[in-house]
Amino acid sequence: MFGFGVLKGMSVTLWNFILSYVYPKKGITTVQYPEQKKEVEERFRNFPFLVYEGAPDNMRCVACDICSKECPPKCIYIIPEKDAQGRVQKKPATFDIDYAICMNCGICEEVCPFDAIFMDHEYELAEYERLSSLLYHKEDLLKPVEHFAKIRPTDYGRIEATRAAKGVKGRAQPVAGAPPKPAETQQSPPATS
Amino acid sequence: MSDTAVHSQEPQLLEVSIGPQHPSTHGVFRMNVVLDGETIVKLKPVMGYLHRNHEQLAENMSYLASMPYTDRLDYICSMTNNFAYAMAVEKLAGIDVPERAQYIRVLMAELTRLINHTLLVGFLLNDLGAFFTPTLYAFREREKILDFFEATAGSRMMCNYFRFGGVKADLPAGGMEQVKEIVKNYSRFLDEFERLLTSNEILRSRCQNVGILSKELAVNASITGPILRASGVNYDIRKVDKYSIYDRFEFKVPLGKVGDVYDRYYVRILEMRESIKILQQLLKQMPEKGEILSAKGAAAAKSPRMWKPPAGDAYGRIESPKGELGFYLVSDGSPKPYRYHVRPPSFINITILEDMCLGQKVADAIVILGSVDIVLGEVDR
Amino acid sequence: METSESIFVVIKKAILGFFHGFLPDWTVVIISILISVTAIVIFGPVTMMFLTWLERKVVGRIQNRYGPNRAGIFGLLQPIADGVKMLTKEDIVPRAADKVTHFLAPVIVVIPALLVFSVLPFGRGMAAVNLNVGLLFFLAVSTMSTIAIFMGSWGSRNKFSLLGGMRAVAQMVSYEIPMVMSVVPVILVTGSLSMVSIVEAQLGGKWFVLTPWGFFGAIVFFLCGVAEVNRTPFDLPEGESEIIAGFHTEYSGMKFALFYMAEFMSAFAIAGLTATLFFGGWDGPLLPSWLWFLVKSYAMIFIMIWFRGTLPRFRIDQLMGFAWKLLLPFALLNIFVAALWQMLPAPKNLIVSGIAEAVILVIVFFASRKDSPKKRTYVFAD
Amino acid sequence: MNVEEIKNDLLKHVPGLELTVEGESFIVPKEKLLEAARFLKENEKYRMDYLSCVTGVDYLAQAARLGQPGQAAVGGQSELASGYLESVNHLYSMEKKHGPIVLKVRVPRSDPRMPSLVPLYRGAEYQEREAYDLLGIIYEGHPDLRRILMWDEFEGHPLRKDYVEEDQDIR
Repeated sequence: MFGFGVLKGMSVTLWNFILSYVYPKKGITTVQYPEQKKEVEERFRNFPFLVYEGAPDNMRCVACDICSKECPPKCIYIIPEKDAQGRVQKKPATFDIDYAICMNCGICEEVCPFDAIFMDHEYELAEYERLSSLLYHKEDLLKPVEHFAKIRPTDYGRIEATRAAKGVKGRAQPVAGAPPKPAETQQSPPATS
Repeated sequence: MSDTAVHSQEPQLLEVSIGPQHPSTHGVFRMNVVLDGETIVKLKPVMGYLHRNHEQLAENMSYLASMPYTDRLDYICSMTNNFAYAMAVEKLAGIDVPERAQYIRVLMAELTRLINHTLLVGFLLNDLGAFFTPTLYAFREREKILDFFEATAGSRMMCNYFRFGGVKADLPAGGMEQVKEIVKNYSRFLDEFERLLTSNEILRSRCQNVGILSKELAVNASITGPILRASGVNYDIRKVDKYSIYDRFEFKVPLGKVGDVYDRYYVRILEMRESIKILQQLLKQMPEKGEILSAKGAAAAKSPRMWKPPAGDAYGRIESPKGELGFYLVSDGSPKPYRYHVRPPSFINITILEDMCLGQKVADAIVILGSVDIVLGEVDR
Repeated sequence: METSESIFVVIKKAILGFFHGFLPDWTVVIISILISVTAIVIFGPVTMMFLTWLERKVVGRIQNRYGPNRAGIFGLLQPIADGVKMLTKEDIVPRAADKVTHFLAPVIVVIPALLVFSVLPFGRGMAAVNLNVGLLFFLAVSTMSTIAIFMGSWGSRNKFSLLGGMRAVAQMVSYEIPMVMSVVPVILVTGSLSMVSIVEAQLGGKWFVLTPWGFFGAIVFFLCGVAEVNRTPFDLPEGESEIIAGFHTEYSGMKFALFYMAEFMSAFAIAGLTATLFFGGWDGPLLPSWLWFLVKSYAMIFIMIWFRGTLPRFRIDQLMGFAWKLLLPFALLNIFVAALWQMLPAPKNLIVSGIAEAVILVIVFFASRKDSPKKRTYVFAD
Repeated sequence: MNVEEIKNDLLKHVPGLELTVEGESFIVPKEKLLEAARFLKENEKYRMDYLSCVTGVDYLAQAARLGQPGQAAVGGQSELASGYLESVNHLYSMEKKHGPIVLKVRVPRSDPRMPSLVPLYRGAEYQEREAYDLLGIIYEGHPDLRRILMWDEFEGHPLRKDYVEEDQDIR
């Protein structure tokens, strides 16, 4: 008979209607966003950031350009730092990521041999400007390694263990001698200003 | 309309362009339809509004770098897209996949099938005119699976999870429990879904005997996936090719008899139930620990730009939720694929859209399109 | 109790008494009319605003979400926010549109929707006009919205609008017939076309819905009413998944809001009429009469929203078939059953008409078996 | 069903067929493509009723240098020496559930015409249109050979290896 199937379907919707009042835990599935926030999973990845240890100066990145070349949409732009003699230093002078282009694939993190770039948990990045505001520079990208330890403790533990096994301590120490000093002098003006 | 047309005795045809901005063309798809009253006398699909030359992009970057782009083909089933691409590359380079990784892959693929079919049924009902209720129930259940994807792969939709020779990461702590919970509750949800829909007379009368696709035409037009099986052709690549470890699971291939929209709807429901069976067996069989990425694959994943598969060509295909998803790769021994071609199921499945729609009403055309299950990311690439 | 029962009547009497003190009699009559008109003109839009909120809320709850809950407590101010948005939106008229028709359609569509409220008895002695042909007036006026809808669809010069308009005319004209036929038993039994006397005939719990003919008559009437006001599952004229928005595709801003308003007001009118004709109108114990009327009307409205939250849409041929093949024969036979009920003495009539109704159901069931969808079996291959 | 067997059957049943076997795929001359496909489709033993994947590949002349499998055939057909377009068809059987048989056709880049498989397989319709659109292979006998993904006014074929992007100089 025409109608029983309709009634059966209507019983389902009525059940859900009632359930939403008497047992909202099951009956309501939405999250009231700005007030409530769903906890992101540890592996959640959204936009890369650079890691430093201690001071922002002491970043792990050595400007090897691997991530920039592997990045599928090519959103990373690196210029290594040069000292007074024009020799290339193991440190980026410019490290820009265009968040407007980045597609959160996480390949930069996977290919980085120095554990210097990781995916963040940041997802509230609304901006008025499409081009300039979403172009993140080195200063915006740098975050302490503690931040990484906080958002992804498991990965942090694993990576630190392999790093310790390999005997890497912080950033690869510059060769003793001339290079560190010009690098420091070069870095100091922006630090004071 | 000109005055002469008004007074002529000829049947007056109305030419309507449905799409690209239309609520139910599932994206930016367009159908140029000629109507006699409400009956369709001609229908020409127009596509390409979302074309981004995926194939050429892939030919200009390393093999691995295309992996995140495959997520964006059929953005509902990124896991199966990854699966097909990984299969093709493994075939090309001869990479083996470790046992546990195989299980994880099948787990992901079947969960994706659940997502896709649930969502499709929801969207189909939207096309039928239901006010989002089935869609939102579908979303409700999908969220749970997406949570699991997020915990495992790091992203909800654009998973980028498969690697050549395995998967990116092992299941997280508590991941197995999460899947068990999903699998346990899913058939209960399907029961609820069916109570809401299957016996509904409006749905039945709207869907039955609408858009019939004959067995012969379906085979001849290279239709694959649930649409083909709804027409009664027993062809499931999981059974035919027995790729990955599908030969270890007991499951059936549901077949329709008429090949109309209703069969396509119901075959999908039945397929979901079979998927749940696969998942249940899988959870029992899955090894507790094991490698997830073979050594050869790990080398490819660590420095993709240096990794060079041997010259040759390979065609890898899987049964994606929408049909046969294949990747045809030609390598010239360089780190970039010389030719990279996607055989997208939804693109080929709309070949016969006109044949199915002729003589039906406008409303039916929408429903037929909905039942074919296209995703424009995949059609246009 | 007494005061709450007749609070609106008392207020009106007080106002009239105030003016009666210093104004001539004929002005008092005009003021009396104006008070009724004002009440309806306020009641209509306010109901519509409340209904938009209620619909979104109920559908939201059906779909496991909250619905509007940001503007004001429980989102009650949401309709006002929507109204402000509508008013400030750009009014777009297609270049090729018939400007006059395009402008007039939304204006005209609201008029019948408001007019029908005048004959609805909202409570004891609370019908704005006690027309002796009230029911006929209601049915006649509510049909007028068809013209406005077709004007809108034709004037927009849009193919989707045209399709929607054609659907609307076909649907509304077809459903008019079973609707009127399903009302005939009520007229037959009460012997009056006046809404007030129809309600009075049901006083004391003798609601028509509790009789065999009234039960099925109410179902037929309600379904036809839902189709008349273009709501799911009969919302083909504006079936958004097929023809975008149907007849109001090309309307924006306040003009669109007027269409929307008309739709919701008619929905309420149909709900109120169903309550009046079959559910005893304002009759009921304890609560004041107007509250009873509102409770019953909102129960009907809830069913409409519930439909919307559950059901997919018919196809145009099935819609027509439903009206002509199922509802119309059913409504016609129902007249016969009502006649049986009226002619036979009290205890016998219940049994006889009950049996007659059951026979009709069986006939309709077998007659519709051919058209009704079948169960299917599926093969499971290896 | 191995390569040798298919080769022998094809040579036996399609008269005048010049067949080159390359790995798992068969390279047939364009004149004989339809015949070979019809044989494979209608023969009781094969019943290749399902054309899965149709696509094209553009081999520039220098591409052969990198150890391309196509090198051998180029030697045979002199007009292909300066690069060629290849159409790749993967045939499966839904009835017998076997496959694939890969049929390849090579045509010179200067005159990329080859017969369409649409008369035999409806499924080739959109895929051939796509190959025409992106690679410029002209399928003769196709009922409706128009651009499908690019817009009608578009010039050039983007998947050809010598296609120059309009904005290539802009970084």
